[in-house]
Amino acid sequence: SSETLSGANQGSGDQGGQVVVGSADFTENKVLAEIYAAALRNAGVNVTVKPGIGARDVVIRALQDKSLTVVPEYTGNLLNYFDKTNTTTTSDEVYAALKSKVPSGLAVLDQAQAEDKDVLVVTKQTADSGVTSMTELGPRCQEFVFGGAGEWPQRWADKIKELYGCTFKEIRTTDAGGPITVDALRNGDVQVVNLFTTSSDIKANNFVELADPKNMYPAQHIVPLLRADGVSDAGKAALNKVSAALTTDKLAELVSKVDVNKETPTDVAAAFVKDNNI
Amino acid sequence: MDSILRYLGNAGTQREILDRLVEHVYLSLLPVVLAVLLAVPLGWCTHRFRWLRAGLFGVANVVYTIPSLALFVLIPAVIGTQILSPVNVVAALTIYTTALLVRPVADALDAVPAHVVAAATAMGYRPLHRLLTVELPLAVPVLGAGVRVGSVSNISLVSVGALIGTGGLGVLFTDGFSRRYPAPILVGVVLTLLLALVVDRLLVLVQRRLTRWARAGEVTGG
Amino acid sequence: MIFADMFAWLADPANWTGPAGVPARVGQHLLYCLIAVAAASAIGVPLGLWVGHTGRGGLLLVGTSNSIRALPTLGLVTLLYLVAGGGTGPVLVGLVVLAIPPILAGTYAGVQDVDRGVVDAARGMGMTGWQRLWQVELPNATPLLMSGIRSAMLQVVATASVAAYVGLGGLGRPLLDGLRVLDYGQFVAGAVLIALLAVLLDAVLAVFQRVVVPHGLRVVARAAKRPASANRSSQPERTGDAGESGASGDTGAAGTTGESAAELAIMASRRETGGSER
Amino acid sequence: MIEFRAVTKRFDDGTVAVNQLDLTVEAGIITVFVGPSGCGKTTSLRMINRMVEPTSGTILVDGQDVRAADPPRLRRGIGYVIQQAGLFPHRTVLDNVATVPLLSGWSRGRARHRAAELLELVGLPAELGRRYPAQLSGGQQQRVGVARALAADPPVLLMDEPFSAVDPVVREGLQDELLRLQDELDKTIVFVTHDIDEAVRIGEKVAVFREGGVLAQYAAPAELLARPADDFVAGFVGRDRGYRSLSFVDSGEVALDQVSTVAIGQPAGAPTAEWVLVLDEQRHPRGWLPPRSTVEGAVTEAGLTPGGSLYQAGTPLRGALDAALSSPSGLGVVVDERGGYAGVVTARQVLDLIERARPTATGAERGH
Amino acid sequence: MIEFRAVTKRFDDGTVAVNQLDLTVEAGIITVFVGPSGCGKTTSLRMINRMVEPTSGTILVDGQDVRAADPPRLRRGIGYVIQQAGLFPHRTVLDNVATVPLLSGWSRGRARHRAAELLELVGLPAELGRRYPAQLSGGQQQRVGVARALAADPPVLLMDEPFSAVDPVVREGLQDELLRLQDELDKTIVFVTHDIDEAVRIGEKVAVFREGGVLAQYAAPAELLARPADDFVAGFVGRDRGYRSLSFVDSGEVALDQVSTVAIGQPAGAPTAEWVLVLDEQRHPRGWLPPRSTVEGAVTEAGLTPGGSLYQAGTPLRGALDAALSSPSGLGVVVDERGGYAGVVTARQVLDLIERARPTATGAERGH
Ligand SMILES: Nc1ncnc2c1ncn2[C@@H]1O[C@H](COP(=O)(O)OP(=O)(O)OP(=O)(O)O)[C@@H](O)[C@H]1O
Ligand SMILES: Nc1ncnc2c1ncn2[C@@H]1O[C@H](COP(=O)(O)OP(=O)(O)OP(=O)(O)O)[C@@H](O)[C@H]1O
Ligand SMILES: [Mg+2]
Ligand SMILES: [Mg+2]
Repeated sequence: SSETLSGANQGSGDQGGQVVVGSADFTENKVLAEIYAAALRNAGVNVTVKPGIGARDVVIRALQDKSLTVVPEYTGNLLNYFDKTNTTTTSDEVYAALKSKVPSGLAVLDQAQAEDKDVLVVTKQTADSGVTSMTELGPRCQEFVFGGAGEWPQRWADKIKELYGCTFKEIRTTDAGGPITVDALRNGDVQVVNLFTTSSDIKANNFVELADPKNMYPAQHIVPLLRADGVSDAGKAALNKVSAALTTDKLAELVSKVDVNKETPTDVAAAFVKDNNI
Repeated sequence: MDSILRYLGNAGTQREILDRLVEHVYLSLLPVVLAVLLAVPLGWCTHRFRWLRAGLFGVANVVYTIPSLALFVLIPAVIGTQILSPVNVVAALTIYTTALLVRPVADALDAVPAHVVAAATAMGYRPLHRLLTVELPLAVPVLGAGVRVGSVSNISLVSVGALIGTGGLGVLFTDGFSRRYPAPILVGVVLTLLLALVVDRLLVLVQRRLTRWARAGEVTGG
Repeated sequence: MIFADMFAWLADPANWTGPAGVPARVGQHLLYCLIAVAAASAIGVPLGLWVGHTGRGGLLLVGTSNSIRALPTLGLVTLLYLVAGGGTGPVLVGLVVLAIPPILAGTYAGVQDVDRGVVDAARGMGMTGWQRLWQVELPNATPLLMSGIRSAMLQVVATASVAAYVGLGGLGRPLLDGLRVLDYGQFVAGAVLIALLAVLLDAVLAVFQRVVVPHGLRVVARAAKRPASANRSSQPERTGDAGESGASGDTGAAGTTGESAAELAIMASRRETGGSER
Repeated sequence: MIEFRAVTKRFDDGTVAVNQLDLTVEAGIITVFVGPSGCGKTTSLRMINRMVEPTSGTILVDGQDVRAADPPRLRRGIGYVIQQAGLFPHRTVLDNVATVPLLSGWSRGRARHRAAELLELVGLPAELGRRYPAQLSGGQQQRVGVARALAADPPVLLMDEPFSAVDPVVREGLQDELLRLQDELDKTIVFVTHDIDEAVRIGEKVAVFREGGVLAQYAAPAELLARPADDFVAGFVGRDRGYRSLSFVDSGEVALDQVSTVAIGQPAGAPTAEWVLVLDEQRHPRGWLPPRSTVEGAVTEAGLTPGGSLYQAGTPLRGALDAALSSPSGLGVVVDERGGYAGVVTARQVLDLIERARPTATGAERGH
Repeated sequence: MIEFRAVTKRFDDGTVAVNQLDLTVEAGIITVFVGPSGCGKTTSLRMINRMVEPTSGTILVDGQDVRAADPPRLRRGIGYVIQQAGLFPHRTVLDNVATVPLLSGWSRGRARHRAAELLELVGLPAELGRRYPAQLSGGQQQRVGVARALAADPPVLLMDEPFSAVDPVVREGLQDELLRLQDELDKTIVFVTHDIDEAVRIGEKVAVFREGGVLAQYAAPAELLARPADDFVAGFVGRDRGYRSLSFVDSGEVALDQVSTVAIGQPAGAPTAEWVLVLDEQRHPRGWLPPRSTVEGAVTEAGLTPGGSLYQAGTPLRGALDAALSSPSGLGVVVDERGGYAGVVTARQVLDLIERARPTATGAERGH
């Protein structure tokens, strides 16, 4: 145990005994960050949370310049970030590839079963007109305006053309699965949008997720990304326990508690940690 | 209303709001202090060397046209601070506020009655001494007004920092927006306004203390 | 380095065409700004003229409008967005609110600043209230009024980027999108385009100001700049007579932040209100 | 004719600026309101054109109660000139002057034509019309202010310290100009000043106000200097009032003495026991040769004893006395209208004239 | 003693403000620089304490070239008073006056004590020390300005139109005050004004400048009025110079006449053919009863003919002449130092005295 203690001390490293958990600027990530923080606290680690930082690029820069210690991440996107040329898509391949591509100084822990994938979504009407999968979407893309985050075209425009032969009439920047995107689809400003599988908006609006038979979007399991020397072993163990307890349904429920029931991420996280004895 | 009370009812939320408020205060006011320290020498230069005027005011104008968000993000790239460091916001707002204050400082110094300055010179003041003990105190009414405008607009500008995660109360806006939850936004807006009003009142009080002499004349209608 | 990225981004023809191209973004940005400043002028100028003319409630009104400067545009726009459910309305309202204080203050100060003797003479020669307002107070208020408008325009141009945050276009787009992926080239290009647009609009307004400010007032300004022997002898130890050289160059710049002087005059409220009965 | 009947003005803050003023300003002359600062001169003046409304009492202009008139219309019929001229900085001088005619519905051409005439009348060159007020000197601005007030040819002119912002020399010029104009125009002018010198110089009647807006004395200037109603007025008209009052004592017929004269360039002749006056070709006095002075050759300008002030025959005795007192010879030099030598007077002779002009005061003549 | 030796000041824009000035200001007296606007008076003054540096030439203060001194240190030894007083609005009156002592390193207590003394010296009540300048009248501000300049007891005092911003009555008071102070202090004072009246009233020597910064005449005031060096000076000293020069003619022994007097509250007695002077209990003149006037019962203040100006015995003859000229009876009332009736003079008597005082000008006395 003296080892663990010294490990903890070591881990706190540059942050002066502090582990800083960061999150991107959307609900799910914020909830996950709070869960990590709660778990770490229970493991005796001194934690602060810095939620709502923004895009991945900023978050990772922040990890690298030691502003942050841990962030909840997504395997597929993270892998893609570290290795643009990568083509693997299944859960295990992605996780394996990710572990090997994480730059030195950073590390990922166990991935959770819970997944929050990118998914293309259309309204019920559009679906009823015969678009229920990306394969069906492909030939009709010309009819549709797409809405998604600013970086989507760079990442996926070529890919979707290659796999499904889809070229949208127009690609419009909305936001990363936030209210703007949802409103745009609802108003009919756009017909196809990129959301995330745990989004509570999909059910609430009767939107239809398009199947992705060719696995264009890679697996996106929740995984803690951290500074390798930033967290004690006890802390790491706690984070792994979180991953073990997280399922996709559970995650969707947590998100909905915050987004729909307007509970706070902290409360939701505390309840989760308590319920799962972490 | 209900939703606001519910929102505010949560202890965690209260703590978060308080933290944000404190952050907001120092993010917005520290730059004002720094800017005054910078703007006084700069303003003095434009007052003293009139040919600097066009140039320095021009630069100040251009600085003012740069979107605040851009400065928040560019500053770490330029001065090498950590990307999430509050220093970035402080530095950016310091630049803005300095740009805003240079002119009032110059105007205020210009407005110090020439005969008072001449009298001070004739009594044997050295230039720096004269600046500190005669010209600056007399510039306080105009300068104070500039500081008030600067601090109020800073208090409103800080929230843009929320887009990069360092926005004081502004984080309540992005949070509320992403959750379609007006309560935090409303609370954030109201707190920002209140903060501005309180700070403004305080500045007025400070200014009044420093300018008792200016009101002395009003009593006798001078 | 950053600027090299920026030039690369700007040099890419793909960034210049289509609905997401620079011309379209500039057009959108310009439109928001022009509408907002026009609307704010339509509100602020008559209001400022009126309180300036009657002298009643002026300080109160300008004081109040000054405190709405503290209204964070981002908060206002997101709140309005949620209430109104999207559209350009929220952004425009946010920008109008931003633009009103300087315009109102400039107009009010402009009218208040008119030499008391001049107003008195106008009354004494039998001008009615309206004639005085139109023929004397308004023309004499134009320099400060225009400073107010120019200052409002600068702020609006810089702030109109919030439109992008609520899913609209304009030059905030490259700024926000660049920020999401830390694409400095795109980001800086956005910032520089905004700054350029601001400078350009200010120049246009400066020309407009030359047109609307009566020639006689410019003569006054010039006469004031030419240091009278009294001013001059106040700085006698000054070697090299800087007075003359300074006077020539800064007419352009003078107006732009002249606003500050105008409002400051008000905030400092050195002028006594009241005075003779109107 | 302007009548104040029991006029009182109490401002909202309780200041009584004018207190029970009864005064009749006669038509066709200049009446001056004078008094220390804050004594209600401006307030009294501004009640005439309803820039200020009286608290009680009545003001009649040509028998008409001013309250019956619509203020803007009333004001268009009354010229108003103020200290800083109050010119519109955004209009050319010509358009400034044309303002009231335009307000009264004249055509632009006619108004401008009239304005040009008026500029000439007040002695300004026509080119100035195209300038802006900021391009004029203080004195020129004041003239434009007067021209503007005269533009609609109003029978009444109110002037509130119109010349106090210009320097003494220019000021005297403007006063002369005003007197010359008034000779031509015969307006009813109410002129406010706090300078008693200006008041007695310009006014045919002078109303002296004291603090609290009370009329202290209302009389012709000579009367004011000779018989101040009380200590306040006596103090206000100041020292030298005896001497200054000579400005109002006409010389009548003065029997002039003659002295020996010599022209510049001529030989001085033999030394005498008398002062010799030196004249130039136009017979303008240039200086004196003292008694018993010997001049080699022709008299030149160089060696002369400078003369005193000159007295123009027919003007008030003040000048005659000063000429005598300032002359090194004790002989005041009298000149004709063209400045040519006419004779000399001694101080003693002037005193005799003053004595003769002095009214034999009787009880009946006592001041009010 | 301040010496200007061939001093020229040409400003950067080419204006020659002072041209080859040679002038010696004597120690311990008031020397006045006078001249029209822009003639270089201020510039000359400011070169003494190096607020302006001469283009060429040398200025010596007590034999020391001013260029050898460190300017701030030099200035602390030279008092300076300007038109608008130039008081620091943000400091109390007392602290304003204490400024130079504090600059020179005195302790705060000692400086304040000195300041309080000086306020008393210039005739201001001690309570005023706690006020701010804006709470004082213009005249009081000027006094504070003078006190401040005197604070470090400098041997030299420069005053640049110190009284021109206050109104004429207050101004005269300030001038008297200055003369009284100078009697006590014997400073070397250089006083700039553009008002020739002020110049001759205050100065023991007057330097008249003409445009272009040229010295036109440098003489005692009486000399200046009596013998202007040229037409420019004659024009500048203006009309009335004969009368004004009487300010410099001492009365010597005046044999006073007496008139019948009556005290207020006493019965007037039988009517006579003479004017009767009415006095109050302190024997201060209150007015006249005209010849043959009948007064029922006791004489009251009410019905009197107001008197003329009063002449204080021993002061220059200007006052005596004015008293005679302004008196309704033709008899100038002469009072003693306490204002009590002393006798009467006629204008004729005054003329005799003037005549007697007139120097018999000879060729030798010409010019300056
Ligand atoms: N609008 C006002 N409200 C209150 N008091 C006023 C107002 N206008 C003038 N007064 C006061 O009324 C008195 C008379 O003022 P007025 O301007 O008529 O004096 P004045 O004789 O013209 O003085 P000055 O020579 O200084 O111009 C003063 O005490 C002044 O302070
Ligand atoms: N700093 C300066 N630069 C250029 N010219 C100057 C400067 N100061 C004064 N002058 C000019 O020098 C001349 C003399 O100025 P100065 O102020 O000495 O005149 P003055 O006799 O004091 O006049 P006034 O009675 O108006 O105060 C004027 O023509 C003035 O315009
Ligand atoms: Mg007045
Ligand atoms: Mg001067």
